[in-house]
Amino acid sequence: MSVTPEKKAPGVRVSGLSVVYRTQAGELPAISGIDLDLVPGTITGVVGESGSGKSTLALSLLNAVQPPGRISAGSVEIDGLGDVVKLRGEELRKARGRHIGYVFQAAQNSLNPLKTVGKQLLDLGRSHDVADLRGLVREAKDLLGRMGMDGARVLDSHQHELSGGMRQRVGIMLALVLNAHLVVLDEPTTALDMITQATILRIVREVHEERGLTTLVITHDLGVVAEVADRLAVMYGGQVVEQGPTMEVLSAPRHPYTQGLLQAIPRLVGDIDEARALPGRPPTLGTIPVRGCVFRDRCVLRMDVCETEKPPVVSFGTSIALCHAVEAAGRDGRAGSPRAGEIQEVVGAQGATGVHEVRGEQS
Amino acid sequence: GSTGDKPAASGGSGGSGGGLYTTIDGLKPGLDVNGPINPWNPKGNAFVGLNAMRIAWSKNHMTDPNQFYPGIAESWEIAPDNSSITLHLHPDNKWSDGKPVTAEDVKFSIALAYTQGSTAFAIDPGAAGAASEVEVVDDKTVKITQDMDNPSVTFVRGVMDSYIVPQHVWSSVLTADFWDKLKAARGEGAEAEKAREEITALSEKVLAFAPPKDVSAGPFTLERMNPSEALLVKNKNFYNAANVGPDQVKLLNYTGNEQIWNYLIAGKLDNAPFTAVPADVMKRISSTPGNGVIKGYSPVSLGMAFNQAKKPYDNVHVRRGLAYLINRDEITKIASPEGGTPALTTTGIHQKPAAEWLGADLATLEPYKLDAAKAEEEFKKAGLKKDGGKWTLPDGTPWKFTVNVPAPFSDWISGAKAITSQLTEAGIDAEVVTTADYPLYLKEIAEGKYDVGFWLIALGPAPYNIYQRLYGASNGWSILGGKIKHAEPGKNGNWMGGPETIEVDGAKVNPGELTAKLNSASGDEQKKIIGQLAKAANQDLPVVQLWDYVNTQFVNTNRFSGFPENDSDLLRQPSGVWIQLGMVKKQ
Amino acid sequence: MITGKNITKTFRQRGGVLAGREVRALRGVDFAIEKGGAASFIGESGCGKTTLGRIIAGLETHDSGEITIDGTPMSPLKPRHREPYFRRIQLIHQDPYSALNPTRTIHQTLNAPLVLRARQTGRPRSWVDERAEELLALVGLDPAYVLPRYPHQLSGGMRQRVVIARALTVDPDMLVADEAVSMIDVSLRLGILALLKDLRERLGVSVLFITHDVATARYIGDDGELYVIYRGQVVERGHVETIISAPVHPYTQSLLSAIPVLHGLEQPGEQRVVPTEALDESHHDAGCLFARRCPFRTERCESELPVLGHGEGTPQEHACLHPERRSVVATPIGRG
Amino acid sequence: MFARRLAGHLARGLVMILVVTTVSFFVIRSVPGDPMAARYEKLVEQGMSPGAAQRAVEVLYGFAPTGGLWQQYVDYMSGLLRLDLGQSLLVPGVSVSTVLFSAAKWTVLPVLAGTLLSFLIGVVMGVYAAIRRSGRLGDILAISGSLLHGVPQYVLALLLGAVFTTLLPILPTSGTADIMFEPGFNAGYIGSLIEYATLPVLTYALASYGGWILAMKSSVVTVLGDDFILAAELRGIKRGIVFRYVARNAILPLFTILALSLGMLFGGAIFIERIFNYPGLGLMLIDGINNRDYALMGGAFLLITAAIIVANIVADLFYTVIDPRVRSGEGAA
Amino acid sequence: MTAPVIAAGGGRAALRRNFWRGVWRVLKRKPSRMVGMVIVLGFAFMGAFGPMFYPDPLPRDTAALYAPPSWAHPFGTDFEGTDVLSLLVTGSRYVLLTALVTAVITVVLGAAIGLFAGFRRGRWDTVLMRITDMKLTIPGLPLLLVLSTIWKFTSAFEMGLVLGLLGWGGVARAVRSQTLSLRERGFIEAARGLGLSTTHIIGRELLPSMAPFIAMNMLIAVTGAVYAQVGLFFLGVLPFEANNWGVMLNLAVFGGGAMSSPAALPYLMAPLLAILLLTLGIVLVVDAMDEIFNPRLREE
Ligand SMILES: Nc1ncnc2c1ncn2[C@@H]1O[C@H](COP(=O)(O)OP(=O)(O)OP(=O)(O)O)[C@@H](O)[C@H]1O
Ligand SMILES: Nc1ncnc2c1ncn2[C@@H]1O[C@H](COP(=O)(O)OP(=O)(O)OP(=O)(O)O)[C@@H](O)[C@H]1O
Ligand SMILES: [Mg+2]
Ligand SMILES: [Mg+2]
Repeated sequence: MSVTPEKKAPGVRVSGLSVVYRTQAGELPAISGIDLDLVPGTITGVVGESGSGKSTLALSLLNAVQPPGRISAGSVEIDGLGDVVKLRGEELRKARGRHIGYVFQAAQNSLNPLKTVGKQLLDLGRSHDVADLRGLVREAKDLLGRMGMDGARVLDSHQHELSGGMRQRVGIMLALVLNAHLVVLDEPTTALDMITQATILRIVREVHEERGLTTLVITHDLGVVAEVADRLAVMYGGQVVEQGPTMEVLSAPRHPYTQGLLQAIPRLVGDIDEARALPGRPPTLGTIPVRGCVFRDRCVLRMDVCETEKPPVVSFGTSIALCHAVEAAGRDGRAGSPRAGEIQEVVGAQGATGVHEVRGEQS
Repeated sequence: GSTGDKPAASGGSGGSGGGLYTTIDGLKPGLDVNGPINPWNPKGNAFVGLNAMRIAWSKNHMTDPNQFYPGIAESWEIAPDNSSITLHLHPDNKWSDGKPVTAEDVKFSIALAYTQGSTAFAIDPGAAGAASEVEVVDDKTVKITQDMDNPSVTFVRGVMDSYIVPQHVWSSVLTADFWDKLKAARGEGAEAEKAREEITALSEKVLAFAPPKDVSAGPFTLERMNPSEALLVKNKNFYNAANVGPDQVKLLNYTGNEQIWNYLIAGKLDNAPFTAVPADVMKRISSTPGNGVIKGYSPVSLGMAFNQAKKPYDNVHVRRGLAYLINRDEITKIASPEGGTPALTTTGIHQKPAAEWLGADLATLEPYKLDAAKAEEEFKKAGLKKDGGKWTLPDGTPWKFTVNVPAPFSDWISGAKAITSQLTEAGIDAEVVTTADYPLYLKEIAEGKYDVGFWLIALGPAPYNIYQRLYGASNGWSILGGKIKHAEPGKNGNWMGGPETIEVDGAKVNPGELTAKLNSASGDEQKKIIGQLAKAANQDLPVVQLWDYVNTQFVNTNRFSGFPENDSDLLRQPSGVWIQLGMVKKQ
Repeated sequence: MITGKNITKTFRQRGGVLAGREVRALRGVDFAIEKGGAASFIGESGCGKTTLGRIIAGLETHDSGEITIDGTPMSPLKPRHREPYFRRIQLIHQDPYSALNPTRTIHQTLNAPLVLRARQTGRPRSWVDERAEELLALVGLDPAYVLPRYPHQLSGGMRQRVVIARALTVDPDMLVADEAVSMIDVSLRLGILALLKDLRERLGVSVLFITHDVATARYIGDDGELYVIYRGQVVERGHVETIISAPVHPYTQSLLSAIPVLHGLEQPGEQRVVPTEALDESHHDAGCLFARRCPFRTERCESELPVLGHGEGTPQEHACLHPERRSVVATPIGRG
Repeated sequence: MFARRLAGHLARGLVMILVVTTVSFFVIRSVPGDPMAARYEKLVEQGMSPGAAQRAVEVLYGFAPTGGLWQQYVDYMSGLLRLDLGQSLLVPGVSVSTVLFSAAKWTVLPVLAGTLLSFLIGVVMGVYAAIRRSGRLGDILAISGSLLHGVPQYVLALLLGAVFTTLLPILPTSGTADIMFEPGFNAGYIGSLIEYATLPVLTYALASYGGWILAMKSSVVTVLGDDFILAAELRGIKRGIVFRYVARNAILPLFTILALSLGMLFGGAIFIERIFNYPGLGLMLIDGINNRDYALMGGAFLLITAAIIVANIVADLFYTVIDPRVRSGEGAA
Repeated sequence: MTAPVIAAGGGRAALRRNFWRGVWRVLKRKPSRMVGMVIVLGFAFMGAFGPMFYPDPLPRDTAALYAPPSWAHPFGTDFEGTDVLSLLVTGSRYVLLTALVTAVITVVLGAAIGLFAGFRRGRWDTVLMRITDMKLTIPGLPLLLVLSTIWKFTSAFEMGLVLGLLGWGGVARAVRSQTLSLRERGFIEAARGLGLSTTHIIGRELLPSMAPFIAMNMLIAVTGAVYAQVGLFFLGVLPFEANNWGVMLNLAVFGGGAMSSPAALPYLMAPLLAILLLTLGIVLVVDAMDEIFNPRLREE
């Protein structure tokens, strides 16, 4: 195991990925037909509300969707590994950890409470047939040190002796210590406070660059993505409704959901009256529309076609959005996309006051 | 696949090759590893006939209590007036450690018996049948004299029943001045009182004494034991060792009858004393090869006793009515098919000795054959009324018949249940009431908290013992310093509450006094008294006799032979006695 | 009007292995909230915000200091007599999932306090149902839909609204919202914040808002006051907008710097402050509580405990020995 | 920390023992019935003359406690201070502690064996039931577990007894060992011990097996749902190691129950001992009650109670030692 | 969302209807629960009405003691020639009634003490829990054995009372810890903050949340009580009642030799099977408890 990481960030191509969960009402899709490319060496951020399928997507990258769920269609091609969906047994196990590092949503609880971090590190090494366990420990201490912690002390600690932020960093260390170059972080900062969140995000960014990784960060907080990600994918109801370079998507959101989301984020500066919540509520497994656009129930730009037709992929340079309205706007020759302001105008035109708007939530 | 024959193969210790005799100590439900090897200790590991020796073994004659087989004593002479007995020990009998058994050992053991207050060796002055002097005549001869101020016909039996232990093992228990103290205790006054107290205080010490190892003059010594079994090996120094069949004896522990049944079905026991056995189990036992049954007399009967202080049982007609109404054949069949014979009548005596004691008179007594019409007649005489098929008391309240039995005695419960079923069918509202255990049962009936309850009677062979159950303490009569006293019903343990005098053949008799007299009366006088008492019991019915127990013993002749015959007078002695007398032979 | 003077609270572990360990959750906090006013408490995890909120709502007792409600000091009163005062301060839980009884329908949940209320005020039974519908409408829910349902049949946002409606059943003077939006979906957060603001404006309910996200504090009302708490001590206090635009305490600055920047829409503040160490509550220093983590600490900070007060030239109060305005807040691109 | 905890436990345990002893003392003394009367009746039935039986029984009075109830209590308690439980009436002249300990041996060994056996099998099957919980087999395991857990011991004992003594009589149903074997460490004796203990042990194992399988199943299900297991899998940890993670975490709470149930074992086998006539504490207690041997009853209560208290303490301290969360204090918060 | 809108006011009856419909759904979900329910209801029916089908006293046939099973006597006859099945049925009333009384007392007492301790906390809690600990430390069966010599449990209610008084400890302990954890839940705190009465909080908020737990304990207490009393009767320390299941066991084993000869085996098996079946029924029903009382699981 080489201590100096080679730069060999893999590319990842998710195509047509669908995941279904078996429920009382039969198998329902949590993700349907997602296409997503992770560019080698970049950080991709996935945002979406609770239940939009983010964790499911993240687990799919490791072919680790838990029963009663299963990947029903599609493929996840990872450079150097091939289609992960087809991997089985030992192959799959070896891929996890060594090639793909995963940082858990609730990193707080991602460590065995009965074992010290160091012992779990050794378990990890043994599982992946690392010959030089000392080297592994050295590497781990090194990583921890770079994340601002006393490596020796941390390796000697049990989970409960570490604070939330520390555990999260240990999680990152364990994901990276085997020199994985694809790292998936599922909500790495949820339940942490602002300062710790900022620290973790900084570390993610630094480690990413230092080690030359391909990173996927999953979060429900647009701010987090904006802070760390190069590219951004917005998920809604099991679909990626918009994706593109972060700067681009944020400064010129095209999908009405992205626009609404951006507007709904409380900001430190600016007119507070400009911000408002999205009407309605996010769909759950049972309420995701099967046909047409998943967002249409909450969409201010809804058209008849949204009820029946899957939204088309509209691309703008390196970004794409899945929306009938955007497509229509493009066809109408409007420049690129409706700007945020314009959408606001539409909303305003519908005369939504705060109260009425929220009342719409139960529709 | 039982363990019965395995040990011989896999080799225990002791002289293997000789027979292993397996039995149960019927006198001691529950072996206890903690018990000392001490015959006076109720849980002591001294087993009668095996490693606990008595002077002689009672024959349990039906009418004469003073017939014996030799034990420690080879022979004896009883003075014609019962005033003394001279014992002659076996000349070459030795303790298992090789020391000879001497007259001093006997005297010493008698001293120990004094502390335990055994019948013949009571220290309280005036006790009936107590010894007044113990005299070592020579090394092998002892003479014991009865205090004739208050003689008893069972004096000899009391002497013979004494356990003999080696003085050289037990010497530490008694001080040298014991006999002086005893003499002092015989007197009157404070000094005597103090001496008596000192002797009584010794009783605990004697009872608790635990010899480090078994030194016995019996045919066996205790080798080892565990909570469920005890192993005894042959005592080579026993005077009759040559004729002792088995080399080893295994005693099996039991806490419930069902264990004995299982042992018997498995053919594990060479001998088992009497236990109640259900008919089907009996069938299975009999089908085991080699198993056989010897039946003999067992001087016990089961009576249904009335609390005569309670209405309507104070009325003799009610009691008689019930006697007519209860189908004793059926009850015996249900409750004790193997261990009992239905009582032919109620005399207070077991049927067999009754025939001996009463002769032709027995036939003149009322047999109380099942007869519903007579029962009705008697009930009517008592003023009971039948109302819509149900009997009510004279005052019109319903008659609720409850019969008490202790819960652990399942044959009694079955019997009681059968009685209530019969009575219910006859229109009496009847119910069984059980009491959690025997001590509680005894306490409750003693306190009069019952209407009708089960009670063992006819405990022979001594005639006093027989009637003591009907006309003794439980019915108000007690002997204090040779004087007979009667307590009111409900007082001083009088729970039967019968009348103090009963009219028999036109004459008033006091059954308590008559019973007490049995202690010292002899010969014809005894016969006469017993005739009177039997009549009294038959007419007055303080109890309804339900069944007479049968001494049903089990033997297995696969390994040993020479067991007593049916009705043998040895049947009430444990098989250790049979063995030491040289009867039991290896097959 | 509720004021607190020098409120302290120390948790002592009883029994167990931790027996004897102390946590100083509050170290002499002063506050004052006007009728109809708004105040926000911000701070890192574990710095005592919830504790303070619960003390204010009467759900926890404090060790020393005095809370005065509408001019009546609470400490001389027996617990029984304090209740009516505290009843008028209602706590909105962070977690709308556990705040509603899963075995009771919303109708039942709202009815119970309303029936009590009707009894107290002598209103007829019929008022109860009317009022329930009125309150639900007030929080922006459709009564016909919501009333017969169990909590699990509602979304997080709806649940939080029900919780607020329930708090309103007793006509409170003040709502204490402890991280009331942190568990609500992003797209709905603003709705709840707007509702709280709306309630302030329409019903005159004052709102005490507890959060670790400074940005949300603005949305309760622009006239609100902001209390920055660190390890049980208020380190900066003032008008929300003032503190956001001109924080002087390095801790406040750290908090504000930590807010993610929407790259593309905003540019980061130039002087972002990052604490040098992580929070360690067990540490006891004589001086400034923040000194260990402060990038600007001097020797003085380690020995001298600064107290909250008006420094020269700052409109807000602060507890820093070296107050200095830093521009840490991201600014929208194009506005400067 | 540990020492302080231990001291606290011991103090509380002593108070508990004091109270329980007091309560049981008065309850026991209020049991009606005269032990002497019962013994007298027995002797008479055995053919002893009434007078002799009377005197023989009187000797036993020397072993019965004397004085008023209060005096007896004071005597008893002061005896306890000297660890003297008094004299047995059942086996006069033998101290209660001797009787107790010789009986306890026969309860502890088989019940311990039964518990451990069922613990091992139950834990393994529990893991299996948890892994297969959605399948038919898991259902069957769980329901059979609940059933065995729910069915009283005596039902199992009677069923086993009926099978192994009536239908195919291959196992002994009473006693501890064949006396023909010299006690000691030899194959014959040990084989005999095992043979005799089979039915009690089997019954006890069956009766407690259900509890273990249920407890282990739910514990494993809980742990399987814990994030760290998934996290370990996602790190590519070997199945064997993950299984160890699950097992260790799941079994931890069971050790507490194990310790507690070992504490209960002293009082736990009355039915089994009665049905199989195994001479342990239960049978001894029944004997004690039937013979109104107050000292013996009191001693048995004390022993049983003390065992439970000690087990509680051990369980707690054990937890402190093996669970790092409690060890350093966080879990107790 | 197109769920039917239920009128807010008149919802009570509808709620109840919904509840039963939910229960039905829960039972239907697994056939085993149905079986369990049928068994439990069957026993309840047997206890309530069974004795009415038989004459009192039960007929006996002294010519057929311990008769083997036959069409006339599916479980054979007892020592007296009475049909074992009829004994079993007529005896179920006492057994089940005692069990019910015990269960009610156990649960009511246990829940009350647990709730009180958990809700009040502080000194009351300490005192009550010390008492509970003490209670749990005193070995139950030995104590019962001793008590049975002191007290004759003649009626089902007395028996139930004693068993209940001895049995509440575990429930109290568990209810207390549940209460403590529920207490920290937002909705209880909110209810207190709203000034709702303690009765309301305990009766309407806490208890329903613990309903599945309490119901489960109740069922378990039922089985426990059946076992305890049958066991005591089996050991023979309680009053005799020919048709009591425990007495049947006792007589079969110690009187009839069921463990020695197959003749009395049916007599032994009948009560054993009854107990097994009852246990099975209760186990299967307990499995459904959680879902029955949890509206979320009920409706899924
Ligand atoms: N085990 C499961 N069984 C049934 N449905 C599931 C399961 N796990 C997830 N789902 C459903 O799949 C959908 C996507 O879930 P997922 O966990 O991927 O969402 P998420 O975006 O990560 O949400 P969150 O922000 O809450 O973590 C949700 O509607 C969820 O209800
Ligand atoms: N009941 C309690 N017992 C002991 N310590 C407590 C208790 N409640 C709170 N604390 C401690 O008091 C301190 C302040 O806690 P508090 O919950 O008020 O913080 P907070 O600011 O609300 O944090 P968060 O942002 O995590 O909610 C913490 O260290 C906490 O551990
Ligand atoms: Mg997720
Ligand atoms: Mg908080």
